[in-house]
Amino acid sequence: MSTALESKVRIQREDFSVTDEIEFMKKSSRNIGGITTFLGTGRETNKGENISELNFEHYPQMAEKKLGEIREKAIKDFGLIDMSIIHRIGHIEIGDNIVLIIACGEHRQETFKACEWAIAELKRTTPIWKRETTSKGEVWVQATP
Amino acid sequence: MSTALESKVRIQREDFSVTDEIEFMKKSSRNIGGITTFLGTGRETNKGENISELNFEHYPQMAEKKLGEIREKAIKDFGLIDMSIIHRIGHIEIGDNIVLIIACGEHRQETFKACEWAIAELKRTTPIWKRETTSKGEVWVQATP
Amino acid sequence: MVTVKYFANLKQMAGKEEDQFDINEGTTLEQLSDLIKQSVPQLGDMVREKKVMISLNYDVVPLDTVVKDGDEIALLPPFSGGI
Amino acid sequence: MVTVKYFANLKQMAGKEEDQFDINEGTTLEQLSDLIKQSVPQLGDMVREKKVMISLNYDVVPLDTVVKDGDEIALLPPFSGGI
Repeated sequence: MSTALESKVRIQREDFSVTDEIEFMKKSSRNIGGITTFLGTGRETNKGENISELNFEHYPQMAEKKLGEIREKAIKDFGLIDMSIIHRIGHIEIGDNIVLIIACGEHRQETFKACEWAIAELKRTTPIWKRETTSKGEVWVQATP
Repeated sequence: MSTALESKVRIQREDFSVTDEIEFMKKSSRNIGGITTFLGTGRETNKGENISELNFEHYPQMAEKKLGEIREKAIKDFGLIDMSIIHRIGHIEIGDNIVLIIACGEHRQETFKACEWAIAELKRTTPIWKRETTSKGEVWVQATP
Repeated sequence: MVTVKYFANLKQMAGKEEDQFDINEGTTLEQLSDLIKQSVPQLGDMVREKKVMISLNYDVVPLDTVVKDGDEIALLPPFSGGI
Repeated sequence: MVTVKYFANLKQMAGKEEDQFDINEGTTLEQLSDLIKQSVPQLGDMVREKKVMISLNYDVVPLDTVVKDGDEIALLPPFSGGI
């Protein structure tokens, strides 16, 4: 687990700065014209249930490996200049940042497509689990297969 | 022309902070789960031509009006929680921020759609013009109808 | 009297930012283009030939739109904002 | 010997983070589930009934995959990362 800006796929407890992450990505090329960013944040309600806090747990090594695979496939399949993916774990308050995906391209079209694909792929393939704290206690989200 | 974070559609000379703009938008609601951001930046080459700098000019009042219309239509048509649109004018260096669109929703799907629609609509309806400085001099982009 | 503003390369062609014209009641933008032509011949033609868009009080409108005293008109070359 | 890790609610069910099992050559994940069942009955059944995904050295694999000494296996409940 690295929290330095050196790695373009990271899982970390600490918050991140969207501006810093974008500026870091801009260094990849002087031909970036479009940058689409997806930021997931802690929502107060889910399916009518009021949430007071969230906790994320991941499978170390496998989660980073999957994020790396998503990044490489996105760059290749969508013709991006670069992509970064950062996911936080541990305790998350309502309104806090959870996940950030930055897709950089020469033109905007491919960055929208790649960013949207990457967050869906992350949810599908990356071993990260969310626990919601509600008035009824703590529940693992989608814990029942 | 306002540069304070008070307005959610702005045309300004100064740079903006993506982080600050996102944090400002988060105050709209505690039910934001997805934030899609499009950031347009100055690209070094366009159609094979090397660009040393860009200059943007706008039609004051009309440009702000059109951005306001885009924001309102995006919120309504895509069911967003909120949207902001900021476009810089004046001198822009390669790599600099040009335009920022932030789409906030409960879920991610509508924020991708709305953000992609909004940047296309901005290009179609908002009276802003780009002048590129190349080795051949200054050229207004798409200046010939 | 109406104001006609010129932007981007049209401002360079006109060599000025705007013109002001006295108009008769019921004047359309198409008729106004004759007055623009007297001021900047090239631009009057571009309006008639629909090579530029024309806005009236901050909305793009068709050439048969009638203008009235105090209106703000602008000749708009194709937009190139965004990226 | 292989390591089997439990995550999220499966870790709570197991009451532990991982198990280690000695295996014979040619053991498949399906056969390994019998050993898991001896350690945590509920989890062994969930593997057989495909109610959890199973990973081998950081990739999700089918149950007929053969494991070897030193492998890292994990039982993975449905993911809920992202938002």
